[in-house]
Amino acid sequence: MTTLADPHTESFRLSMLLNDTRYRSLTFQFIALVAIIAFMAFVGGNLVRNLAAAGLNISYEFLGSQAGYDINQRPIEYTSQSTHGRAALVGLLNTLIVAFLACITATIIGVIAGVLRLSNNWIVSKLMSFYVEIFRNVPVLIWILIIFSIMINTAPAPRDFRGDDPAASMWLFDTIAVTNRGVYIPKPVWGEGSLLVLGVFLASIVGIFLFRRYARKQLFDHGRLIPTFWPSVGLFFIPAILAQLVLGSPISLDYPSLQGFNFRGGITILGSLIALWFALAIYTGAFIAENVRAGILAISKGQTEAAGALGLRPNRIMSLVVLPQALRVIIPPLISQYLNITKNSSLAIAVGYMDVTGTLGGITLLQTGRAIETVLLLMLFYLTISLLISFFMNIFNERMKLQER
Amino acid sequence: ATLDEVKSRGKLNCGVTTGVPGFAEPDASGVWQGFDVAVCRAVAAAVLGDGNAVEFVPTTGKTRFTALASGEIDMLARNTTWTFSRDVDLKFEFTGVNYYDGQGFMVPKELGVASAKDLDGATVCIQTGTTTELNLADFFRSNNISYEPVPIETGAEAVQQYLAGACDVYTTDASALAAQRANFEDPSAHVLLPEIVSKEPLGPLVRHGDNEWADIVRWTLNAMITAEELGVTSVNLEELSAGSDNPEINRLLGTEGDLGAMLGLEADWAKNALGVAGNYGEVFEKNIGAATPIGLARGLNAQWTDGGLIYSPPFR
Amino acid sequence: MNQQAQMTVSDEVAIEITNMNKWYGTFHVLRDIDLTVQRGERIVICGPSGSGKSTLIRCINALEEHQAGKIVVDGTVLSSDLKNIDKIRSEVGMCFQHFNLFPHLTILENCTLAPIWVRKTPKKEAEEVAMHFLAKVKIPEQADKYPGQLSGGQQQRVAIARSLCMKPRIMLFDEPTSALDPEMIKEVLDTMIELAEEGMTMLCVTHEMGFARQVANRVIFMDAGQIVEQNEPEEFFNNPKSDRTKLFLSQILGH
Amino acid sequence: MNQQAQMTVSDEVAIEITNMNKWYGTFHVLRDIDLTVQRGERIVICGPSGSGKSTLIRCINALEEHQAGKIVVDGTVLSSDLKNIDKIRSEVGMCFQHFNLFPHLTILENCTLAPIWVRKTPKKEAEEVAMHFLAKVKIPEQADKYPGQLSGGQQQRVAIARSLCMKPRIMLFDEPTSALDPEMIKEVLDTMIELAEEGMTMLCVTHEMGFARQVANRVIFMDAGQIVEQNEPEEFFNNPKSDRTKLFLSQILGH
Amino acid sequence: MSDTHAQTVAFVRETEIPPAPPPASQAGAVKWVRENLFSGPFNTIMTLLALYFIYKIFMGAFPWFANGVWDAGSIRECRDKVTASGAETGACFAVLVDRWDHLMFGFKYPADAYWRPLVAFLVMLVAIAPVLFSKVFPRKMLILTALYPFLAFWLIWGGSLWVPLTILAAIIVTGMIFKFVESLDVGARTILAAVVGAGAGAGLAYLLFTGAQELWFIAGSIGNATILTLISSTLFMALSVFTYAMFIPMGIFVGYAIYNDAEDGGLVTIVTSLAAIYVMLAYLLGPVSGTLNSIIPIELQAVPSRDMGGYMLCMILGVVCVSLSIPLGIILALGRQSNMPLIKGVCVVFIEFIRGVPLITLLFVANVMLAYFMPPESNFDLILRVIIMITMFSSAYIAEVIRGGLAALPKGQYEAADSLGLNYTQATRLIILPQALKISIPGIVNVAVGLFKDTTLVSVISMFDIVGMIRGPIQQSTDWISIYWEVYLFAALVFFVVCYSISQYSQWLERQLNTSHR
Ligand SMILES: Nc1ncnc2c1ncn2[C@@H]1O[C@H](COP(=O)(O)OP(=O)(O)OP(=O)(O)O)[C@@H](O)[C@H]1O
Ligand SMILES: Nc1ncnc2c1ncn2[C@@H]1O[C@H](COP(=O)(O)OP(=O)(O)OP(=O)(O)O)[C@@H](O)[C@H]1O
Ligand SMILES: NC(=O)CC[C@H](N)C(=O)O
Ligand SMILES: [Mg+2]
Ligand SMILES: [Mg+2]
Repeated sequence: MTTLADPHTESFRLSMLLNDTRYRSLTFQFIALVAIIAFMAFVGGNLVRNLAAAGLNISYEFLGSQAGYDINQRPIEYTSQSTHGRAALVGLLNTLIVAFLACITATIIGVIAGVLRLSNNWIVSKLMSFYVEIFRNVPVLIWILIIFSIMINTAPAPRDFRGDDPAASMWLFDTIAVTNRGVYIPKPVWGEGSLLVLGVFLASIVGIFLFRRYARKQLFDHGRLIPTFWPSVGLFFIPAILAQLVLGSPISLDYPSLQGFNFRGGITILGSLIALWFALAIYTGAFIAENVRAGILAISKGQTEAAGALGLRPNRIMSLVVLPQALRVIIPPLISQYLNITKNSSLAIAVGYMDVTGTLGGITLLQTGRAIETVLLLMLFYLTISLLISFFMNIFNERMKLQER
Repeated sequence: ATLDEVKSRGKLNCGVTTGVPGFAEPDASGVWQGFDVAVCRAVAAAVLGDGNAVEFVPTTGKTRFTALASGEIDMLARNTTWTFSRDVDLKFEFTGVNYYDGQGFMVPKELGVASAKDLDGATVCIQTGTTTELNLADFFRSNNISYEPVPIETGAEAVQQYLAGACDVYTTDASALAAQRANFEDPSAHVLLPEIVSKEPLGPLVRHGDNEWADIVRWTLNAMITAEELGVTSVNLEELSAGSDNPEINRLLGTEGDLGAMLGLEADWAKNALGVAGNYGEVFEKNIGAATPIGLARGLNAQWTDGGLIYSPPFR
Repeated sequence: MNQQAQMTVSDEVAIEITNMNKWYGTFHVLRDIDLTVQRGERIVICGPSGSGKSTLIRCINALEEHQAGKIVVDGTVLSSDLKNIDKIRSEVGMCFQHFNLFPHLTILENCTLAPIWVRKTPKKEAEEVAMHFLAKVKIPEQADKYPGQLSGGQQQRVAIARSLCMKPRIMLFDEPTSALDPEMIKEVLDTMIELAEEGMTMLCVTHEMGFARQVANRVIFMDAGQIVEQNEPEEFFNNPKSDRTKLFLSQILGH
Repeated sequence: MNQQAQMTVSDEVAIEITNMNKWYGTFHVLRDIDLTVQRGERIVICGPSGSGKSTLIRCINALEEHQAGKIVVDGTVLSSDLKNIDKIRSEVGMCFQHFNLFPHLTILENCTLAPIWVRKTPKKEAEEVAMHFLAKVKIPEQADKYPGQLSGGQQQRVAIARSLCMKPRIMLFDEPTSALDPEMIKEVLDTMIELAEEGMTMLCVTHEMGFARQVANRVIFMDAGQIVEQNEPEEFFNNPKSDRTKLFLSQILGH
Repeated sequence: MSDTHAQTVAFVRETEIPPAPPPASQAGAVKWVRENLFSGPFNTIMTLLALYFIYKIFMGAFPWFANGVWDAGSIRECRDKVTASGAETGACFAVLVDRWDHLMFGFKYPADAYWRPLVAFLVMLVAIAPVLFSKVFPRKMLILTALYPFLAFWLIWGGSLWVPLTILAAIIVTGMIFKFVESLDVGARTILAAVVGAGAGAGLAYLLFTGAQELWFIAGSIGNATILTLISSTLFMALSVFTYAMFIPMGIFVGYAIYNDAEDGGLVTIVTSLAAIYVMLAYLLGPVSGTLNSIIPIELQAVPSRDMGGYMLCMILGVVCVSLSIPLGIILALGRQSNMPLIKGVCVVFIEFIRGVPLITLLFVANVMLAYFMPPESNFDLILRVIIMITMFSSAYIAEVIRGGLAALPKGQYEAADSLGLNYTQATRLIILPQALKISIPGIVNVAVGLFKDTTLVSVISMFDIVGMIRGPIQQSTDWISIYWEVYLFAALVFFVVCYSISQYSQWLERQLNTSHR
């Protein structure tokens, strides 16, 4: 529909509100506005009445009161004496932790599976499509439960490590313990001089970047191709290890060991975290694999052929021509998969991982009975994360847009 | 009012647990059985005259209060502890106590733990959203020992994890511990620690604000208790309801006075309620008593006349 | 036609194909192809759709492998040896029907990509060369734009420039104008004619008979995977020998 | 040219545009357009790309709004009143460069849709009318096919028939042949000529000069949003007055 | 050879070379294996790894499957049987046999009524076929599709057949009224429009008036203790005043709008039909179906929503919510495409909000919050509230899919419709939506699959869908305590079968659309 400005001023008639393109949309919007207000009146009135009948009110004061319950994964200081607000914060951090871990793992799994699915090795590509189809077509909740059940029922309990002839033993020279409560890994202990080692390590990472820049500059300026992969790997490990040795091992490791009921020492990765993390990663990995495959397939065969005809080698075709283009196709859906991971991490409550749905939306809700308040707050948390992620995605898309006429 | 709604619906919506043997559990044919279930049935019988006119709504520790608050269920009979904040802050109305309980701990015998104070560093399975969760935090803090909580949604999952060794200890109401242990392959391999770390008076509850309805639930429970005290059993119920020489029995069973009418029910409301499964003692023995695999002793839950705490206000 | 005489054809052999056969699965696409191209020759290949023209020239720079027979390009035998393939590809430029420019790179980057990474030319030098060839195809001012911002004709000229930047001794064209609007066809043909005048060895699949008459030394007619007829353009158009060719020409010139 | 005399031009006014101006944002697309079209007149509009030809005819049936000036179509002032717009649209048929047939409907359904839903003609009657016009554009046998199954020329003829089914008194054509292959252009032009002979008022944006000479009463030349020149075809082509027109004609006739 | 060519250019082949069979290395299984499995060291390693992996999985799973026990009453009995047979591992598939009904229908659905959801399911396959395979099945079958909801409702929930029949009749009567009003001549329609307009105007005014009162009430109950409450209270007060000011003009205006539209008739017909169906459903439905039922009782045992469970519940939720969310999604998508800022804004906010939060939180809303927003006496059962929330959830996603379809339509289609004089509704209904929906079907199907999988989340709010069934009654029962592999694999399997078939269908459809579009 178009709107036309009529130069001839005619007197206003009521029917113009309906028939005149200039006013029509205003009319509709006005009616919509009134309808929205009426809806609000209806819903709000009910809410007020119901709350009054139940003798409740809406208040967020409970966030400041003592929570009284314990949380088993505390990225920040928290005891049962802390407030509900702090419990919510702990939960939020736990959500972010599992989402972050799962995003990274899912990306790795997805990229590998997606690329392998395009492999010309029949059996490998079939295996990968098998993986993708199996995982995509079964609810993530079932995967979470299956993986959690497997963990609980097949991994050894700490008590199996006990005794003279234990039923289970630790891995990797007694440094890692895999139990059905979680995985215990060594924790670095920062001794005297460890800052120096850390500094060397960071410096060598910077070094890798500089080296790569230098290599590229050599190619561009003098046409000399310097291999970068192995030197980078070397730079990554050798200086830090050398520093560690020279300085007499300032960074030592605290190994987990069985003491009392549980392993102590080291870092504990809770079983519920592992199950959730793994399930989300492997489930979403299947979707990412599809995105990756689609992204690579979206780069027409012509591009590869053209690059080949110019004499580029397959690995360069991949890195210079196909990947830069495929990434544009892959990244937007990839980011919405990250969003999905974050949202699906709310299924944590099925395995008792204390994410924000578990603390704020779970125990806090139950102990305080503040259903409306907590659910709203919970939605606000997720909404904020989602909007932030989509905001960055939009910026990215703008940046990456191909120039067109 | 809730009473009218229930009547017009022809069914009582009663919230129960998703499954604690002996307290509430659907049997293989899907019929709910148990100690808490009996209360629901009694109320249904009192109100509607039919102990089967109940819609059992299984709730977890998590969903029970919202279900009640939102009106999805008319009453909750789900081993729920009567606490100050639930009564006052959450705006519920506890209508009595049908089981006096306390929080206990269960550990595998092979761990060789003798006291809850030895549990330093243990991993504890616990149902979220319960009083036990809060008690546990308090208990360990006041004894200055540490623990790892494993929060779990339902009792069954807790058992599963406990049996798989994912936690060393399982804690909840001692009655539930006993009930669940009875189901184990080898119950004797698990011990209940001697400590009872809290008071857990469990009872049915309804929403705040509908006193008529609360009265019905309260007095149905009281009727069951009084009936035991007065010796009214399912066996002699018919006979006694023809009239007896004990005026309180007569008032209870509606042959004398108009207690039923005061509640807005039929005169034989209590008779109907008792007709479903008998009096408190009978229900106890049938579901969780010494003769059942669960084998709970009456203990605190004996009539006051037998030195217990079970005590009903008079029907007068 | 007069130009044709001026263009030089040496008697060095640029491409020699003997008895080449190719199958797709069990489908016999190319049958017993024999073809010798002298350095500086300009050959137009025509024939009905599906006759194997594209396949033939794609075999020459090893975009497709052949299963029997021998292809020698500039003295290098085309085998499955990667070194040989690389060598041949760096001597043979190819220009596709759909240009296949790299949309994520600017025109200049499109042109310098291969020289830098394959020939290891320093960037500066590669850019100079690129600008030279872009000037030659008359679009130096577009150097910093992206392919998506150019018209089809301009894109095809960039594609030609891109190939030229590798300084190939032989250029292959696969229907370079058939994806273009009529006005743009002219731009591209002009560029190709210019190239031809400079003595580039060219194999060109095209149905532009004007182009064939103007620059080709030889027109090759293919059908059903074989070379049916080849001749000088004048002869070919005016005196087709085979019936198949006659039929084809009547269709193509008629419309 | 002889036919031209036979076609009748009444002195009723069909379209009157006075002092019309239009902007896209701040871009002044149409400037001070004055144009009067008599009933039965056949006007060809030509001009370089971007000169505002399409915009002009799209303003006439209110597909675009204009910001100043007055457009009167068949006595109805084009205002922002929906009723007026509806009235004008039912009197003005439009035929697009890309046909814009509805691909999910058969040819017959395409033609009967508007009569049934807008004019509330009974279906049977609408189908009879539609078949009549389809016969007129010589494709009655395609009635039950879908647009996707027809060639471009056939599609454009269906588009014309679809407009005619609404029995418009004025037809607007926006480059109706420019998306077509040469062979198909003729089919469509023939149909348009036939229409013209029946005395339909027509405004046609086209660069088909043959068509202009054969049927137009008047040729309008637009540039940069203005009507630069208008004249009878003969005069226009042989004696262009303005330099701009001369330049344009030299290009268009040259190629 | 080379020389001859260069000089004697003319070459004419006189004979046709017969096509030869490809060389041996180009065909056969050997070639396939060499090319696809062992074409290089890397490939060979990959193949061997893959084979090893498959071997491991197979060796792990096969004995377990093969030694499975299908007949046992409890997990202990089952384990005993496995050990008795001398096997090391073995599955207890007996749980599936034992609890089959529970897994499929939940533990409360009456056993003698199991045939009803089954029939409903089978009929659904028939009813949905003409939608999914529009080319194969005759259009007439769409009638069945339209009737299906009524049939399915009756079969699954039971009760009197007359209820769905009366609703159906009401809908048909409404359609007839619609046609009738449309066919009236302008004079009669103007009169009708005047009457309907007056009625609708008055009704609306009344609604708004109560709304205004309600707003005032809200404002009053917020209080003004803090700055925040003060602001919101003032806001509601302002809204209330606004509504008080508006209710009469709005009533008059809407009444007038209906009257004014008499000539065209769109509004009159719609409002009349809406009024008619409201009256029929609100006042006639109960008595009429009751009377009919007392005359000719056709009744199935009524099953309350609470008793739905198992896989059936997932199916019900999936099918109902997807079908409901398509119309809603269309409206949202159109709203989001609208050039009216307010309407567009509302749609955008709604869609983005829903897409930004996890389904679980929406289920929490259904579980704990929605009841507070409903009138105090209304009694929505949980399943209904869940259906509302899931429908909202999927409609936001479907709206985005349809928006893609709308955006994919060339602008020319809109313009052609405009230039033919079709109005917005006509153009949308006849031109735009049919095409946009067709393009969107694969996307919608994908949303449907996702949603169907998400129905398992209802177990989190303790509904007994198949997962809830497993986690609740089955794993908790004395007999089957802590069984997990068998039941979870079974649940995975039933979902896989359905989701995989649907996604294969959607891929097939995508290919179809790709080829059939020219
Ligand atoms: N990858 C492939 N697999 C199987 N057959 C193919 C393949 N590529 C081409 N063909 C077949 O090989 C034959 C020759 O194809 P080619 O592209 O060389 O023909 P062409 O002469 O270039 O035709 P056009 O003028 O249409 O481009 C055709 O019949 C084609 O169908
Ligand atoms: N929606 C729009 N917004 C802004 N500018 C526009 C829009 N549509 C057209 N224009 C500009 O208005 C000018 C006139 O466009 P118009 O389509 O009328 O030209 P034309 O004479 O029909 O050209 P052509 O022969 O290419 O169709 C052009 O410069 C065009 O870029
Ligand atoms: N274990 C339970 O579900 C109940 C625990 C405890 N009695 C409570 O009410 O919180
Ligand atoms: Mg080809
Ligand atoms: Mg135009």
